[in-house]
Amino acid sequence: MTEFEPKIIAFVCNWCTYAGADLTGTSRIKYAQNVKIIRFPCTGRIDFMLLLKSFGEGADGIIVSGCHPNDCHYTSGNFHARRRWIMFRGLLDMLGIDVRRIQYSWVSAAEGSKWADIVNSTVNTIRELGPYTEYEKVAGYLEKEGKE
Amino acid sequence: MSKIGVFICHCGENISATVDVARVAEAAGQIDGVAFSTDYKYMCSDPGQTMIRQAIKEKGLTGVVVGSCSPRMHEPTFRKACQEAGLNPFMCEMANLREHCSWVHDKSEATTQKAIDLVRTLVEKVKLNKPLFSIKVPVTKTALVIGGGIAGIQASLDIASAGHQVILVEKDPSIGGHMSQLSETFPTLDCSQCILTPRMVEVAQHPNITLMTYAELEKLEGSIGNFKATIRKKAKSIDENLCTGCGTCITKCPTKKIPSEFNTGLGMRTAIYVPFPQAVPNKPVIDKANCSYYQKGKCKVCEKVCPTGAIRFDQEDELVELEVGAVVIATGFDIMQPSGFPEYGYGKYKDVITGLQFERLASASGPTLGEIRRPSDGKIPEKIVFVACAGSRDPAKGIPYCSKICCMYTAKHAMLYQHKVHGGKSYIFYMDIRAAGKNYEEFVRRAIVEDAVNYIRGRVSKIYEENGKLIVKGVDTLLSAKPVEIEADMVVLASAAVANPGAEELAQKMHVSYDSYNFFSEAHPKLKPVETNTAGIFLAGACQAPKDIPETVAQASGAASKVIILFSKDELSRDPLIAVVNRSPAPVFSTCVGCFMCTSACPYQAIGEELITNRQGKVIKKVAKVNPGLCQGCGTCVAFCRSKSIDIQGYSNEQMCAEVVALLNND
Amino acid sequence: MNELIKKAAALLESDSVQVVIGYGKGTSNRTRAIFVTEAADCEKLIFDSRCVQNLAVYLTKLEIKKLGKPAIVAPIPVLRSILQLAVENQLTENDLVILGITPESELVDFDSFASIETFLSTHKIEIEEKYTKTIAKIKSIPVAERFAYWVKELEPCFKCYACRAACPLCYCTRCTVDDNQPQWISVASHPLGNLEWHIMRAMHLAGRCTDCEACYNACPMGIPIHLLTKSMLQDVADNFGSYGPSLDKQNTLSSFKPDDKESFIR
Amino acid sequence: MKIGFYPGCSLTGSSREYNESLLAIAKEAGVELFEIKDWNCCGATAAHNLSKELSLSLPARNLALAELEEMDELVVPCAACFNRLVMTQHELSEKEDVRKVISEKLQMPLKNNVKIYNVLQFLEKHIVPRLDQLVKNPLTYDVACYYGCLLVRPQKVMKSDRFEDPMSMDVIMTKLGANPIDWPFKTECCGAGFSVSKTEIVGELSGKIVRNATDRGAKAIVVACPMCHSNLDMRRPAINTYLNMKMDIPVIYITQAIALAMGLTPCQAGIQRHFVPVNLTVNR
Repeated sequence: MTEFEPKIIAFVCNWCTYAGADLTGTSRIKYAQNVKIIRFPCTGRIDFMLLLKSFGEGADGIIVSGCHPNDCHYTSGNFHARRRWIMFRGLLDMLGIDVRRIQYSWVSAAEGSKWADIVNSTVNTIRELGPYTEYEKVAGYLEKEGKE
Repeated sequence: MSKIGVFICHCGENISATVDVARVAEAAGQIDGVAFSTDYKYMCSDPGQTMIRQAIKEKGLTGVVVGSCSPRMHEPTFRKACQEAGLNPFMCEMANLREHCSWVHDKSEATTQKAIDLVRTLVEKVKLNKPLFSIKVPVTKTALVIGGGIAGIQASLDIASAGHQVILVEKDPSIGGHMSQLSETFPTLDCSQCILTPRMVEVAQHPNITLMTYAELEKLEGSIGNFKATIRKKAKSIDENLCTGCGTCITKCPTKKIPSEFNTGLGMRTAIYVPFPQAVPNKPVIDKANCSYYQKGKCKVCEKVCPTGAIRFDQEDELVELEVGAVVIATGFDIMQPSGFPEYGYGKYKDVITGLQFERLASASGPTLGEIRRPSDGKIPEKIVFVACAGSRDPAKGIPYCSKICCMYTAKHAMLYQHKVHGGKSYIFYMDIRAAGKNYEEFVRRAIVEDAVNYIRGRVSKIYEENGKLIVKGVDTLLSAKPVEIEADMVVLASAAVANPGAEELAQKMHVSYDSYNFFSEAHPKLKPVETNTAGIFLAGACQAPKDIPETVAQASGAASKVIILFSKDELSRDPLIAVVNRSPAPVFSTCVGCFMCTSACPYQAIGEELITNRQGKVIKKVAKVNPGLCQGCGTCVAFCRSKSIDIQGYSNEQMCAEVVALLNND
Repeated sequence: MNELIKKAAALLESDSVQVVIGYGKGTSNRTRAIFVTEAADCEKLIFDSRCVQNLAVYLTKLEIKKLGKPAIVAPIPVLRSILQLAVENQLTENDLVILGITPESELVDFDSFASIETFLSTHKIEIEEKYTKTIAKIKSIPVAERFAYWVKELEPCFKCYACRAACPLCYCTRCTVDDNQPQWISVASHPLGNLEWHIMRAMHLAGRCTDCEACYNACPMGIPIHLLTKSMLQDVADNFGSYGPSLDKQNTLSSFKPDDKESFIR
Repeated sequence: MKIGFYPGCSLTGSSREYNESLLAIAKEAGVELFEIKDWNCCGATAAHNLSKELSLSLPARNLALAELEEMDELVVPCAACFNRLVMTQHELSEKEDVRKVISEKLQMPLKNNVKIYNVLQFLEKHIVPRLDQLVKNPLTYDVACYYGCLLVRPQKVMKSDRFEDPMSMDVIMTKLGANPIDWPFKTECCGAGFSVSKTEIVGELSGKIVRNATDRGAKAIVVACPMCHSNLDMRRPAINTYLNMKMDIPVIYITQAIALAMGLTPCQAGIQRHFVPVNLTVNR
């Protein structure tokens, strides 16, 4: 059996983490291929429904990353996002959705190596947790595969 | 039905070395709605762009995805190419196959597969893109320059001379900055003040420049072309219109023992003071923290002696709101206090001083009138040791970067010492001599050959006092390779250049990025060295990284020209990536229910109310409305809206959802 | 409650309001909401311990709005909802008469929303111990089993949206669940659709819910969805201090403090 | 909380007084120390020149033993042992693959999570908070706190912000009533491993330390490393030869200083074992 390759989706802010991930590239720091980035104008824009959607679509893990507190390009989007994440995380935890599968982080445009660290450690965490079969069952993915 | 064109770039070999670009192009061609797909060596080159333009015309493309470098690099390039071919520029998206894929992964199937996933994701997004049109905003042709050192002075003069209004804000009582503290300048040894003060006077007299000294930026709102700056004018406690700058108050002020900031603590000043004789404006301020009247409630000598009655003890800080179109940050640098290096004994031994303090000692206007005398007893040092890299290039305890100016000023210091103290002996402990610059290497050579400065390649491990001498223990790592001990009379530490203590806070106020050392970040390390990531805000001088004077002046003129270019137009185009509240057919009109949570969440006060009325003019509904002039497109409101009634163009709910679905469904 | 009837009748007679929203006799031993438009019908108004429906939900309903200016019989849970609706710009003081009822069943007048807030400051939301215990117990189950527990609990949901209809704070013109551009939530009542719906419902009530339990009372399948909102109320209190509606406090989720604390962001 | 104790070879040989005084003050303060059973050589100073793996395995076995005995903390008084143990811990925590290899070699589980303290860190945490009650005979003289090299280095592991001018021992001595002098030789080299092979080098390097401490009025040099102690105390004849004069200043361990301040007998503190006689009642 081949090693489990988690599917991880990253929701990142254009001004900090996206640029930080660009710097990871410019610095040629290697990281795992499992994480793929979707670019947002700001963490404030990242709707919790999209995180939910990701699990529904088969993500094993999620990274949400933006500007450090006080560094938001739009003043306060990250502060709003932080509050939303605190509440969302609490609710998911109550519902038994494994909160370890969502990694939140602050990665600035200067933190290329931190981005690589976040990606690699998240990939490791999700690898250890294994595929999110509980959610897939609920989402009907295994069922779908069975039919085919 | 969409007709999307996909263009995969090799970026020379930058992408193609680890990603099978042909496969990516082939896979993209299989996606529903993709009408054309190809790969090419350099998509951003002229032939590459032509390829895109031709495909748009020939295949009638409705959208374009370029799989190449980061959109932060070339999005404008490709959007422009699309526009030239008649496609709305916002129908073009980029998949980041270089920074986010080929450069961070080894060559493998998984890397190629990731590239395909990224392209597919953007294809699905672009299918939902809508043509957008730039928003026109007027430009306020006034520039705000923050910092009145040589960088701010040069930028102000350039912008003002082009015919635009400039507001120059300086936190200290006088403009001049660090350059006014310097003695002579390398590599010509011309007197710093002699070349600087005429510029300072020019600033004061320029009809287009409004000078605000003893003032700081409190708040900056708005965006390129239309910023609103709030300046705090700190209370100077004098009426500037009445004060003639006669200086009587300064002579009579009884509080005389305040270490002078300008003289780096080597001289004293009074509580009412001008920092230095050539100050601009040459009018005093009262340092409230040290004034007897403010602290103890009595004195008022200055008020009594002032011939024009200009003293105002009841003056308060004043907040001034300004409309400006562009900002130049020129806040300069600070020097690292070497107290983190207890082995050098700075702070413990009076005769261990910093390079900036040496500048004051060597300056003709300094506390010793240019004679090199040691602070402890005023004796002329017979042996002097300079320690280069005192904090720089020291990841363990100092800063990892090179402060750039120290090699040159240390050579200059040693040279000045040799010129002033005949028969004196000078030693410089150094790691490397970095003298890259016009006539710089020659200058260092002169110090070594003509002025007999002893360069010792090695580090200093300890400085301690014994029998009235400073014992400098170090090592000579060159041929002799042995420990060295020098009994010196004075030691000068070339302490590192660091960002100003307030730099981080200022950056946060202005929403510009800064690096891990708190220097402000330029938009691109090579091609946009004076721009910041925030449009309309530019950088000049050492606030971006340590710099010497010529470089600072060049960058300041560069920043000024960017401002002048901006001001050459009467209106600006802004990306239309802003929020909009939806509209639906009557009787709903909009799904917005008017809870206005978006209004409280908006950082820009861009969301107001709109009353929907019927034909009789009766209000049927109150809904949110986005002011397109104020909205910056962060999308915070979008994530808040429970009924999804507000959406952001270019990052719409549908687009982001499509991206999520596409990214995760690759089998 | 003769006093209530008298007062309601007077309001209608003087045409100060056109409708009184109150409690009336329902089937068997239950009460239901009634909408009295004639002074003579005010006799039908009752108030006793059986009156648990949250009448505030009708204040935003288009059908009721059409009847004219309302007066509303408002025990504590209704008052809380009214205050939250006021915070969210859904009510204005002049367009509403509040017939407040204290826990001691005494009539109380409110001339402004601020006076409701003052009154409620001595009647704060408290989560009963049996609930805090249940929530703590659920949270102590290993995560995978907890998930299984909820999937099972949510299984009977057939998306009748009674919870939404009963909640005074679910007043959106169009619910996101009905939005299909994009299709945020699977419409079918299968496990994923149910889970997503209840997560979204709870999140949309985060920091707004006034703990009236109308959703739970309305659920025909008795799904303990109120545990979700109660758990979030606790989270609000733990992370951001107090909960409960307030006119000068911003909503929990549309405001922030720069020093909000969390321990999970790297 | 179980605090382990790794004595290492010196404390069972040339610096028995260090061992005795440490155990005496721990007992006095009511802190129980558990010596690791079956401990082995830390690998200093030669192992890392011979084999990288050996230089990691030797300390790692001691760490694994401490884990088996469920120790939360481990006190390592000898500076050389301490250095080997923390360096090993650091390297194994940085390199997961190396940790696995070493763990397999040892055939012992190795979580690598024991908190390792040198004597100063141990004193700071467990003894200093109790000193107020325990100091019965405050020391009243000037002392020179001498740290040497290994207690504060390497910086990347020790994370000390004052590794050129450490202060922790000075703080403890102040608490004992003594007056630590300000002097520049705190971290200068004592000659270390040349103690046996090149005694004259030790004479010169340690000689400068001893002379500077004496010149600045110290009545004793306080150390926390067996090697430093040997060089400054046992090699006093070589020092005297280099300086061409007889130096009397005694060299005591910080633990001995604490023992004396606590009112323990000189014998309990092991004072009688030194080459340079200790007569510290001079200022009283």
